[in-house]
This record gives sequence, structure tokens and C-alpha cells, in this order.
Amino acid sequence: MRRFLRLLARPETGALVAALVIFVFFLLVAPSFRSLAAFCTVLYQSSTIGIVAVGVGLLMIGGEFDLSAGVITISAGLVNSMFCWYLGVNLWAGALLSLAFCLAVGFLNGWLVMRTGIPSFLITLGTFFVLQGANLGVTKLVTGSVSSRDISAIDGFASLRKVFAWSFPLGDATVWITVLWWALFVVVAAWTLQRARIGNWIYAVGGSASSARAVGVPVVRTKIGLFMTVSFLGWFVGMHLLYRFNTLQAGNGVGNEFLYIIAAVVGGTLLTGGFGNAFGVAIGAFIFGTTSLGIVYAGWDPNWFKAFLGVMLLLAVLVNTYVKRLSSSPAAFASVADPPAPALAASGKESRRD
Amino acid sequence: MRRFLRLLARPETGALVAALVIFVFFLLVAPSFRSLAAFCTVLYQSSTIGIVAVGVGLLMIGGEFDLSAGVITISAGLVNSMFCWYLGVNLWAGALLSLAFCLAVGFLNGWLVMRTGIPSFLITLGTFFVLQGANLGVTKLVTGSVSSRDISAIDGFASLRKVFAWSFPLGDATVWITVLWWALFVVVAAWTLQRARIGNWIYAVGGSASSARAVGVPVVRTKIGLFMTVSFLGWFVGMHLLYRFNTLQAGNGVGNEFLYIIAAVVGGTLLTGGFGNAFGVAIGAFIFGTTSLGIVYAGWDPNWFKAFLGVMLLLAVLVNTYVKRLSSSPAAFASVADPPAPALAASGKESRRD
Amino acid sequence: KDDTKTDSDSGGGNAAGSSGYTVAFVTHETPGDAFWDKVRAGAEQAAKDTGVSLKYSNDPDATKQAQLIQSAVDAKVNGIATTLVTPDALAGAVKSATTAGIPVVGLNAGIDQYQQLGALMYFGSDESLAGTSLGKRIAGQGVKHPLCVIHQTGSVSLEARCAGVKSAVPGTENIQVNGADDSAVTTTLQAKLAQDKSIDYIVALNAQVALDAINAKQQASSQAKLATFDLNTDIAKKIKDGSVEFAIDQQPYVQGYMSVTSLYLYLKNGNDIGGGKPVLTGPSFVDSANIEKILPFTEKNTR
Amino acid sequence: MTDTLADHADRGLRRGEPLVELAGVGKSYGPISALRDVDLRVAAGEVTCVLGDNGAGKSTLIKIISGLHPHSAGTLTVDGVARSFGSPREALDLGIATVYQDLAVVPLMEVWRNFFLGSELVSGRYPLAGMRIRDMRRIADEELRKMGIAVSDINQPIGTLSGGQRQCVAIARAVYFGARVLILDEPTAALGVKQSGVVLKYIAAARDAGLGVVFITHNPQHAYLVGDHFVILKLGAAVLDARRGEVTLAELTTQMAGGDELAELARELDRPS
Amino acid sequence: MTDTLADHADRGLRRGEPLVELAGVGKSYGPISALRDVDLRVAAGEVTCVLGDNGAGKSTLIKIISGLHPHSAGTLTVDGVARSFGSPREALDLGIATVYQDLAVVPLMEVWRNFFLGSELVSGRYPLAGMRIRDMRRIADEELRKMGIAVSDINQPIGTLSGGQRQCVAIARAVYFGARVLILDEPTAALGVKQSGVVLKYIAAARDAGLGVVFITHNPQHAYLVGDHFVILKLGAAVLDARRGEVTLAELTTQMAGGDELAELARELDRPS
Ligand SMILES: Nc1ncnc2c1ncn2[C@@H]1O[C@H](COP(=O)(O)OP(=O)(O)OP(=O)(O)O)[C@@H](O)[C@H]1O
Ligand SMILES: Nc1ncnc2c1ncn2[C@@H]1O[C@H](COP(=O)(O)OP(=O)(O)OP(=O)(O)O)[C@@H](O)[C@H]1O
Ligand SMILES: [Mg+2]
Ligand SMILES: [Mg+2]
Repeated sequence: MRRFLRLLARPETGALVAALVIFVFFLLVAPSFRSLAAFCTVLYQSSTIGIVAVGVGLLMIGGEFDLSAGVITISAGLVNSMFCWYLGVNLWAGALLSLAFCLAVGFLNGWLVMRTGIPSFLITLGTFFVLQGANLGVTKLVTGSVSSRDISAIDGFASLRKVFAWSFPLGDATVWITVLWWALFVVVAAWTLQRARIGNWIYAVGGSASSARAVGVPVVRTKIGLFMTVSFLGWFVGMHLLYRFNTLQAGNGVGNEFLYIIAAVVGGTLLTGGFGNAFGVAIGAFIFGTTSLGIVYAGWDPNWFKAFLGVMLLLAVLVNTYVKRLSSSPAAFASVADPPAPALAASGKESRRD
Repeated sequence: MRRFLRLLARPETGALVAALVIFVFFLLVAPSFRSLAAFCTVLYQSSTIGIVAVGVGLLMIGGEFDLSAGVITISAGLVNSMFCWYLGVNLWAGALLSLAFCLAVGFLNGWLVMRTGIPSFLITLGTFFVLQGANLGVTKLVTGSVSSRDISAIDGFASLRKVFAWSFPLGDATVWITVLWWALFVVVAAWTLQRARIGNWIYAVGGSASSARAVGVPVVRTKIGLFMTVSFLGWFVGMHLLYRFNTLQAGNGVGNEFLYIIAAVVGGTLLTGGFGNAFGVAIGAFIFGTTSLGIVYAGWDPNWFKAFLGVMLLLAVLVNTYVKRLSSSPAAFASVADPPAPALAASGKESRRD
Repeated sequence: KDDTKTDSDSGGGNAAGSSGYTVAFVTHETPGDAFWDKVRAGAEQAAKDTGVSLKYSNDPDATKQAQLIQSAVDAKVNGIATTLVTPDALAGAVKSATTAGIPVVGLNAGIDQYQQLGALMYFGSDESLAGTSLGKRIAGQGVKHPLCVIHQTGSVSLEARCAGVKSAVPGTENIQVNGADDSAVTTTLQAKLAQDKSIDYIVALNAQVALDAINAKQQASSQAKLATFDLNTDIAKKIKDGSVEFAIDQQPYVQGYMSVTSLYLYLKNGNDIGGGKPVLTGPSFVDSANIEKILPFTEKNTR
Repeated sequence: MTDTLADHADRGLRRGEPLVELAGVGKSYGPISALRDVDLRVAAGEVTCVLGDNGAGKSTLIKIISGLHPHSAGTLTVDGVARSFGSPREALDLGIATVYQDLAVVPLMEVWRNFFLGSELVSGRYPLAGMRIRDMRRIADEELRKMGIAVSDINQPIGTLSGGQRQCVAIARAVYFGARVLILDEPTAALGVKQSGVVLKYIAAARDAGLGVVFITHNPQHAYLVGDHFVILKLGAAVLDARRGEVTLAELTTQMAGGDELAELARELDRPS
Repeated sequence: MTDTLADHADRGLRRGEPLVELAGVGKSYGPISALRDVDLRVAAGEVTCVLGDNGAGKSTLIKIISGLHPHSAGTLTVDGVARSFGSPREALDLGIATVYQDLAVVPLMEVWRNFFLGSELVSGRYPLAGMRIRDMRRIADEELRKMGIAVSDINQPIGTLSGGQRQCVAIARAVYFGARVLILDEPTAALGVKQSGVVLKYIAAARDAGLGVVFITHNPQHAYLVGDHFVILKLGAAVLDARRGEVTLAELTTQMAGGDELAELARELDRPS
């Protein structure tokens, strides 16, 4: 019993229960959802959102936003694809170049935010627009159309596909390697947050940057590192898209930055920073993936798609909140017992933690 | 001189200078921008964003988000249009019904946020999806297509158009009444923030909801009122769209919620709440309008449109920040003198105020 | 074989699913687009007429569209109709359908690649062909500098149309507008018309943008003429009163109707429509000459 | 300063009548029980001192009286009516004003706005009536000067004031708006000797004007200077509840420190002065 | 507690050698000049008390020493090398640990995480090395117990602690990590009599271990109990700078309060005890 209560007290339990509720719901209403194949498709779909969402979640815990996280996936793929297609060099060279490019963008985001003191929302909004424009402009310049050329014939394709877009059958289902990568990234992020020194710093810079600085946390380096983590994961998903689909549409990726943020927030990350959890973010991505595909499996009228999505998301968040309040975890002390909760008043920060 | 310094010290001065820089820049590079007609077009474009942005700005100062602010404009128009078209009643009745509907949505947003303690980002994300789905679903159900029917033949059209979508010529330019309405809303909002009691409360609930509550500010009522203000202004713009274009596409309006937030933040509103200014938000909308049309007037390559937009926005924000730092206004104390600024450490909140 | 028949569809014609077949219909529609609304109307009518139960889904993002096809395969539908606007991106998903023994029919886009991808039949026009024929027609009127209005950034099909126009009229210029906001479309076009007075023609790529273009022309007192892709009641009226010269129509209703019907016939009888060749549903011109005949159909959402 | 207090004090107060009474009050935060079975009586014209170790539950106790937290057990009676406050506004409306330990100021707002927050002076009753900003600035400045604090600019964000200056704003505000009951949670903690003196005089003035005062402090001297009634909390429960005559300063200090005492400490630290 | 201090203290400290020296230091925040031409010398094995009214500039002074703000005039010398700290990390690396008046804790983080924030114990030198969480929990708990504070759960967010408990965490942390210089900004403000005593003993122990201590307080008794050297600030400038022998407690109190004094206040408040 105590163990059970302990479990209930973990911050991600609420999100987990919510995910289960949504999942069981679709099992009940959508017959075609009841198959391993469907489950694997949902997992795959969740992983493509979830990988970047892990980084975005860490960044948000660290108190910053990255609106360029969606388009950078496409930029990453385009850099690799066009560089190699134009010069005919091995794709591995392009992939590394693209990695360097993405890390540079992440560094620039972070550096500008810290250097100018302009909110990251604005800085990365700028990057978002610039990348979006450059994706289209450069692609048209190089290939003359709005999509990159098929690169499957270029050297290195097979090995890169193995790394980024491999899949294997499991019964009648297909398991994509991104799901495994996703799991890995989540575990690393969770370890980092809970057990590594850097995790402590991430919570601190998001919870109160000035206090963190006062006790000697390297705020600037931590935040820049977070931005670079996001763009690294963006690069990773970009590589997957490129090596799974061979070509990329220059206009794609827009709007995904939003999905990452949604996944993080549904998973219990505080928008104002300082609170959250990597498993929560992963569950948030899974909830989003389940819902958006579940509606399709259930065959509901697509005109109402968004309405269903909205209702299901609210439902998930409500379940999450309710479970958290039930469990009297430390996290729940400061929660919404008497709305608007005045607890943690000393912090000068809204006391909503869920 | 002292007067000048005083002026420089006003928080919106930075945004104003940035707007001027951008405006003069386009005057220089785009010959066709140098006309009254172009200026009026820019003003009109800015007003359609700016009207809702004023409300969104107030709401953000009050520490909350509203992602449903974009689609609610279309919902407002659709309710009015379809109700009257289906029942054949006077359009004024529909407009009032639509107003009631929008206020109800705003109230619901606010009430849910305060009642459940779930972040407004998630609640209004839910509303956003639901409205988006309902717009499409209901329109399809009622009219059989994805756009509302032309209502220009129904009673009351002429008078409503006078109110919401009137325009008059000024030389070779056209002035739209929305520009005047915009000015009015901005002035009222500025008065409210600076001089009315409610303004004090708005800053307080955004700056520290728990402290505000402790000294007796009606936090719940203030926040719900802000959500209703946003949906009122959304209704207003919806009316304009309906009576200017006669029909509405059920899928439109998506993405605009983002533009309102951008306008508010470019105009100096703090994303985390508690700081900002109505004139600033108006200038933010104007900067966005000028930039997005200025690029067209300049005839730059449309493939790179977004890239230009991003660069110009960053430029505006940089100028804004720089001017604020020059002026040693109280607002600048806590600004980014030594990044990352440790000032206002006691507040536990990031000390960036610009 | 049929385990998904439980889904019910609204009545009319044969009982839904009475034929025992389930067809998934996957498009790259951006929600709320009038064009796709007609495609869907056609598909639904065909489903009713043939007693097929229809599962419509859509996503403008190619990778997510591939996902939708994949989920149709997971759901073990009997046939899939899909647009092939980004053939390379969809190849994998289509292949997994064909290896699972599910027949695939292409529509709307992908005329050159559908066979290679393994689709059985194709109903639609060709975006760049449609663009070219529009271009040729206005080139014939001596148009030098048309403006092609792209209302969705980076859309492959819209870019293909404009490229088609440009291939016939080299002076074609593209512009990007925010299609989700009529006032933004209007002001952007207004600004463009003021910036470049030599624009003598506007090519809109959907009906609503065409209506906004009329507004913008008035505001900018421009003499440019206007043509549009796709049709709706309002545009039909504007063609009648002359403010729109003509519309180029690829009969979306037919695309939807035929895709479903052909799958039904294939599943039931093994029929093959088009004899191994694509079936063209357009482009056809709607102008003052034939508008009287077409106008009533637009009101029924079938043209 | 006394004039301000007397001006704002409720005229109907009669010395000795009970204003606030707590009986068997308890409060728990989740599994942590911060307060158990506490009785307290705040009478008009009397100063009730609440003393106790860190974490004893003093702040929790006054948060219940001021409406910030609802209590989870027992009864709270104000003017003879049993109540459970839903928000601090309700307490304020009954004339109960509080200085919170964490001050409850909004760092980004100007000093004068913070001073009047929640009780703004307006020039009319309609919703968007203008505030009497000039008056508000003037009054805030005056009240602070009375405490010996001259902030260089009454328009600067309160977050830029020194710790003691912020404390003074919170005290001046409560004194200005408290009409029946004044609650002070460690008001002198961050204050200099002079300012502390001013606060003690305020407390005496409030008492003389007939207000009921609850005064929390760690300084037994301060408490003994003004208190009529002493309550010592330990781990959430009251361990001493005595009137002034029943206890000496030395006893009080011993009780608070659990045997320790400054003099003893001096001996222990043992330095020639 | 003394063992901790002695354990962590730098072995190379020699009593009386200057650790930190300020000469003509000034600081302005925008148009507000908070500090003007201040000299200060912190020597090993000595306690320097900084006293003064609210807003006098005490916190500003120590923020300069601890690297939180750069000074705008004068020189800051640490161990004989002139410096201008870019961040508090640099000061920490020189063994200067600080208790800030506004505490510098992260409210949402657990108590033990706050205790070790910025100086975590790790089990290896590679980037993602695990922290020695068990040790960190144990040490944080022990150090707090030594101050007489037993938090019910070392894992609770520090924002849920009482004001005094939070203060104790900040003090325990600085004492634990301070190797050469210990700076305390009103550490006893929110503390009970017992805890205050513990802090004073800490200060004495730090001095005895050879550390240089800067102690800011409003309590002249506390200052006089441990101080070797007294600096009084007034409106940003030093008005008194005396060694222990040169000034008596009474003089100090008079200087601080500007003539006022507790005894006098008692007379003024005038109540029979
Ligand atoms: N960030 C800031 N911006 C502007 N002014 C400031 C800032 N920080 C402090 N000040 C001003 O500088 C002066 C000195 O402040 P400081 O905090 O050093 O005082 P202090 O001596 O520590 O007072 P206390 O005893 O009340 O803590 C005050 O007048 C204060 O208003
Ligand atoms: N929001 C909260 N959540 C959980 N525990 C809390 C909360 N607020 C206070 N506590 C706990 O309740 C107990 C009493 O706290 P309280 O603030 O009332 O103490 P206090 O007597 O005012 O102490 P101090 O003299 O240090 O201010 C403490 O152990 C504290 O940790
Ligand atoms: Mg307390
Ligand atoms: Mg201080």
C-alpha cells in the first residue's frame, strides 16, 4: 500500500493514468485500433513528435522556448540532401555538415537570448521565420522546385537509413527504429534531470535564473546547452524524415514546434519553467499521438477532427490534474487545492505546478 | 531636455523608435511604399491584427494566454451568418447572439482556468481545437459546404456594414473604420491599464497572482474579465470580416492567435505576465503589419518572404531593446545591463522586462 | 474478411457498407478547403451509390499523410484511394498497402508516378498541365506579366500550377499570401498591385483567393484581369458578371466519385478503368460561354 | 502617524470586546500537519503576541485569520460570527489587515501601486473611473516618510527596493488600511533599530485606537514592550498562553529559546568587550 | 557544527592577513547611487560587521564582494589581486560563500537540491555522472539538524518551508561551502532565539577556523557579540569604521539608531511590566 502511494506520488503518474484512459477509450470505440499494428503505428507517430519534444521539454523546464524546433527538422534534412545532391558527395559528409549546422543554429539561439536579454520566444520566432524562408528560398534556388531531390542513389544512403529509418516486422506490425531512439533519449533525459548535476542546473535556471546564478550555477552555459540539445534532436528527426522518405518538402515542419510544446505541457511541464519531467513529456507525446490517430481509427467525421482532438486533450489534462491532486505528493502541496492556489506565495511565481 | 529624457523613459518609446526605423527603412527601399494609400493599407492590415492583439496583450499582462483568439473571430462571424441565413432573421439579432456566444466562450475559458488550475495554454488550446472543429463541422451541416452563404441580401446588412466595415476615401487612399476602432480600443486599454483600478489589478494578477490575492485583489474575476475582453475583441474582428467579405471560410482564422501574441511580445509585453503596455502592443501590431506588407511593396523575392520577416522582426526587437537600455527608465533598472540580469532577484521571476 | 463493417454511414442509396467493402480515402486537404469538400462529396455519393463504407482522412503534411495510409493498412480496409501529391514521400506507405494486398487508386495528383508506386488507376488532372493550359489561354490574350497567388507556403501542388503558368508565360511572378486570413490576402494583393503596375493578370489558385483578389483590385484601382482555379457558387456568379474571366476546373466531384466507384468495381468484378492509363477529369474551362449550364451544379456542390 | 491610525480606525470598537476568536483550530498541508488545536482570542485594544520557533506554525495561524488559507479543523469566529474565509478579500472587508512574512508585493509594480493594491482610491464608482494617482503617490510617500524611509522615487518598481524598505511598504500599507484588526508577521525582521522603534510605536498606537493587534516576532524584548497577551507555539500546538501580568520577560525568553538566552550565549561565546 | 567548518576551511589561512579589500568602491543603479566611496577590509580570522539603516547600501556592498553585481567605481582586491567579478561563480571559486538577504533559493526545488545547488556532489567527472543523491540528502539533513531545524521531509520543495527554515537552509549551505570568506546578509532576521544563537556560534566558529566573515545585521547586540570590526553605512557612505576596542555597545547602538534606543523606546511606550 505504501509502495502504491509512493508510486501515485510520482509526478508522471497523473499523465500515465491519463494516457491509459485515452488508450482504453479508443480500444473500446475503435475496433481497428485493437491490433499490434495499430499500436506500433501510434508509437511511431508519437516517436516522431516525442523525440524533439524531449528536448523542448528540457528547454521549457529550463525556462525558455524554441519556436524553431519544428522547421529545423526540415532544414536539417534539406542541408544534408541538397549538399550531397549538388556536389555528389557521400551522404555521411552531408549528415555531419547538417549536424554542425543545426548545432550552430541552436548555439546562436541560446547565445542571442543570453547576450541580448530578449525573450527566447522572440529570438526563436526570428530563427523560425528565417529558417522557414531559407528552406523554401534555397531549395527553389538549388533544385528549382519546392522539394528536395531523391537521394536514395547516393553513396551512404543504405547505412544512414539503417541508423535513422530502419524498421523491422513484428507479427503483422512494423516497428520503427525511431521508437527505440525515442526510448533512449527519454531515458537519458530522465537520468539527466533526476540524477545528473546538469539536471539540477536545468531545474534551477528555469525555476529562478537569478537565484541559480547567485549560487554559482553557470546559467548561460546551461541554457545554451539546452538550445543545442533541442536542435540536435531536431536534426535527428530531420535525418529520419530524409532517410525514410528520400525527399523533403521545403514548406513542411511548420506548426510542429507547437506540437512539441503541447506534448511537453500535456505531460506536466510548467510553461513558466522550473518544473517538469522527461517521462511526463514522453507520455504527453504518446497522448497526442494516440488521440490524433485514434480519431482516424475510430473513423469519426474528419470535419470534426479538431473538435474531438480538443476534447480528448482536455480530458487527458483533467485526468492528469485529478490524479495528481488525489495523490498527496509533494508536488501536489503547491497544487490547486484552493484555486487560485496561494501556496508558494513567496516565490512570486504562479503556484500552478500541474 | 528633461522632458525629452522623460519621454525616452516611457516604456513604449523603444517600440516606437523600432517602428519608425522599420517604417523609414521601407520608405527608403520601396518607392511604392511612399504613398498615403500604402500607409492606409498598412494601417488597415495592422488594425485587423491590432484589435484582438490589444485584448491578448492585456490578457498576457494578466499572466494568461488565449490560443482560441484566432479562430473565435471566424466562429463569431459564422454564428451570426448561419443563424440569420438559416432562420432568415435580421442580422442584428444574429450579431447579438454571436456576441453572447463569444462572451460565453471567453467566460468558459477563464472559468475553467481558474476552477481547474490547469494552465490557460492548455485550456484555450482545447477551446481552439473545439472551435476549429465546430466551425467546420457545423458549417458543413448547415450550409452543406465549407463556407457560409452570402448574407448581403438579409435585413440589417447595410447598417451593420456601416458599423463594422465602413470605409471612406482620403485622397487616393481608403481609410477603414477598423483603424478608428483600433485607435479607440487602444486608448481605452491604455487608460484602463494606467489609470483605472482594474489596470492595477491586471498588472498585479500577472505579476504575482498569490500576492495580489493576499491583498484582496479579486483575481478570479479579473482574469475571467480579461478572457472575456479577448473574446469580445475577437467577436468585433469577426463582425468586420463578415460584413466586409459577406462570406466566411470555415477553416480560416487558424494561426492568427499566434500573430496576436507576436504583436504583444514585440510591443514589449512580458510572456510571463505582469509587464507591458497597450500602446506597445499597438506598435507591435503596426511593426508586424508594416513588415509583412513592406516586403511586398519592396517587391522582394516571395520565396524568401518569411526569412525577411524574421530578420525585420529581430531588428525591430533589437532596436526596441537598445533604446530602452539607453533611456535609464525605471523599467531599465531591471533590464539587461549585465546579462543575465540578476536584478529583481527577490522576485524569483526572470528579470527581463523588455 | 470484412471486420470493419460496423461503422455506419448516413443513409441514401444502398445501405452503408451493404456491399461489404470498406474504402479508405486519404487526401492532403488543408481542413476547410472548398475544393476538397467537393472531392469528398463525390466520394461520399459514390459510397452511397455502391454501398461501400467510406473512411475519409486528411493531412497536408506528407509524412502525416503517409501515416494515415499506414493506419488504413493497419485497419485492413479493402481499398485505398489517395492523392499522390508527394509521390516520393508516400511511396513507402503505398507499398505497404500493396504488399498487404490492398488495391490503391490515385487521384488528383501524381499522374506521372502512380503506376510506378503501384497504384492501379488514376483520376485527376495534372497540376502543371492545368497551369500550362491556363497560361496558354492568357498568353493568347497578350498577357505579359501575370501574378500567381500561392495561398499555402511550400505547397507542391500550388507551386506546380504556378510553374505551369510560367512555362507558358515566362513573365509570371509568384506571390505568397496567408490564405487563412481574407483581410491579409486582400491587403497583400493590394500592396503587390501598387508596387508593380505592370501586372496585367491575376491567377488565383482557389475560389476564395479569387474573391479577395476582386476586392484588392478595386482598392488598388488595378486593371488587371482575373482567372482562378476551382469553382464555387460565388465564383460562378462572378464569372457571369464578368469580374472573373474564367475558372479552370478539374471536377473534384468526379475525382472523388470515380476513385471510390472504381475501387468498388475492381473489388467486385475486377474491372479496370482507363485501360492502364490515367483518366483525366480536367482541366476544363468555365467561362461566360458555358457558365449558364454549370451555375446550377455549383449550387449543389457537384461542380 | 497616530492620526492616520485613529482616522482609519473603526469608531465602533470597544476596548476588550473580542474581535477574532479561534477555537481548536488545526491546519494540515497534505500529510504535514502545521497546526493542531490552537485557541486564540484577539480583543479590541489589546496586542496578542504569537511567539515560537521557526516552523512552529505562526505564519500558518495568521494566514487562517487573514483568509489566505482555510483552516481544516476548529472554528474561527469574527465579531461573534463563525466564518471560514474564501479569500483574503473577505477578511479585509471585515477590517482585518495583514503584513505577511513574505510581504505579498508584486515586484514589477511601482511602490505606490503596491501600497494601494486592492484598495485603490478612485474618483468615481463606474468601472473605468480614473484612480486618484496624485493622491495615492502623495499618501504612499508620506506614510513611508513617517517610518523614516525616503525612497528616492515612489515610482520605482518595488522589486528594486532594499529588503527593509519593502518591509516598510507592507507595514505602512497594513497600518493605513487596518480598521479593526492588524496582523503583523515578523514586521521588524528586516528593519533597522530606528524603523523597528517606529513599528512598535505603530502597534501601540493601533492598540490605543482600539484595534486588535496580532504581533508575531522572534524578539522577546519587542514582544514584551507592547504585548498584552502571549501565546507560544511549538510544533503547531500552543504551549503557553498567558496575560502580561502572568509572565516576566525572562520567563518568556526562556520559554522561547528553550533555556538558551542571549546572556548565556554571550558567556558561551566568551569575548572581552 | 564546528567540525564541518574546520573541515571545509582552507588550511592556508593565516589570521589577520587581508582576504578581501575594497577601496573607494561605488555602485549606482541607473540614476540611483546606492554606494559611494566605501573602504572595507576583510581579514582572515576576523568578523567585520556592516551596520546601517534600511536602504543604506549594505546588501549592495556585499553583492559586489560576492560577484553578483560589478562595482561601478573603486577597486576590489581579493588575496592581493584586483578583480571585477563577472559572476558569483568566480567568487565562489575563490572560497567566498554568501547568504543573500533574498536567500537565492529556487522555490520549486527540493530542500536538498537547493542546499547543494551549484556545488553538487558527483560520482565522476564525466558530464552525465550521477549525483551522490543519498549523501547529499544525508548531509543537508544533518546540517539543518545542527541548526535545530528538522524539516519533516528533506524532499519537499523549499518554497513550502517557513521563512525561518528557508533562511536556515541558506545559512547552512554557505557555512558548508565557505572555505575562506563567509558573507552573511541579515542571517538572523527571520530566526528564533535558539537558531540565532546557533548562527552566532557558527560565526564564531568560522572566525576561529580562520575564515574572514562579513556579518550584516540590524541587531547591535548580535553584532557586538561576535564582531571585531564595525562599519556603519549611511545613505551609501561609511560614517563609522572602528575596531572592537574603539567603540562600546552603547555607542554602536546610538550610532545605528541615530540617538534612539530600546531603553528609551520602552520609556516612551511607557507600560508597567
Ligand atoms: N536593482 C536595483 N535597482 C534600483 N535601485 C536599487 C536596486 N537595488 C537596490 N536599490 C536601491 O539601492 C539602495 C540600497 O539598497 P540595499 O539593498 O543595498 O540596502 P540595504 O542597506 O541592504 O537595506 P536593508 O537593510 O533594508 O536590506 C536602496 O535605496 C535601494 O532602493
Ligand atoms: N505550503 C506549504 N506546504 C507544505 N508545508 C508547509 C507549507 N507552508 C508551511 N508548511 C510547513 O508548515 C510548518 C509551519 O510553517 P509556518 O510558516 O507556519 O512556520 P512559522 O512559525 O511561521 O515559522 P517562521 O518563524 O520560520 O516563519 C513548517 O514546517 C512548514 O514547513
Ligand atoms: Mg513564519
Ligand atoms: Mg539589505
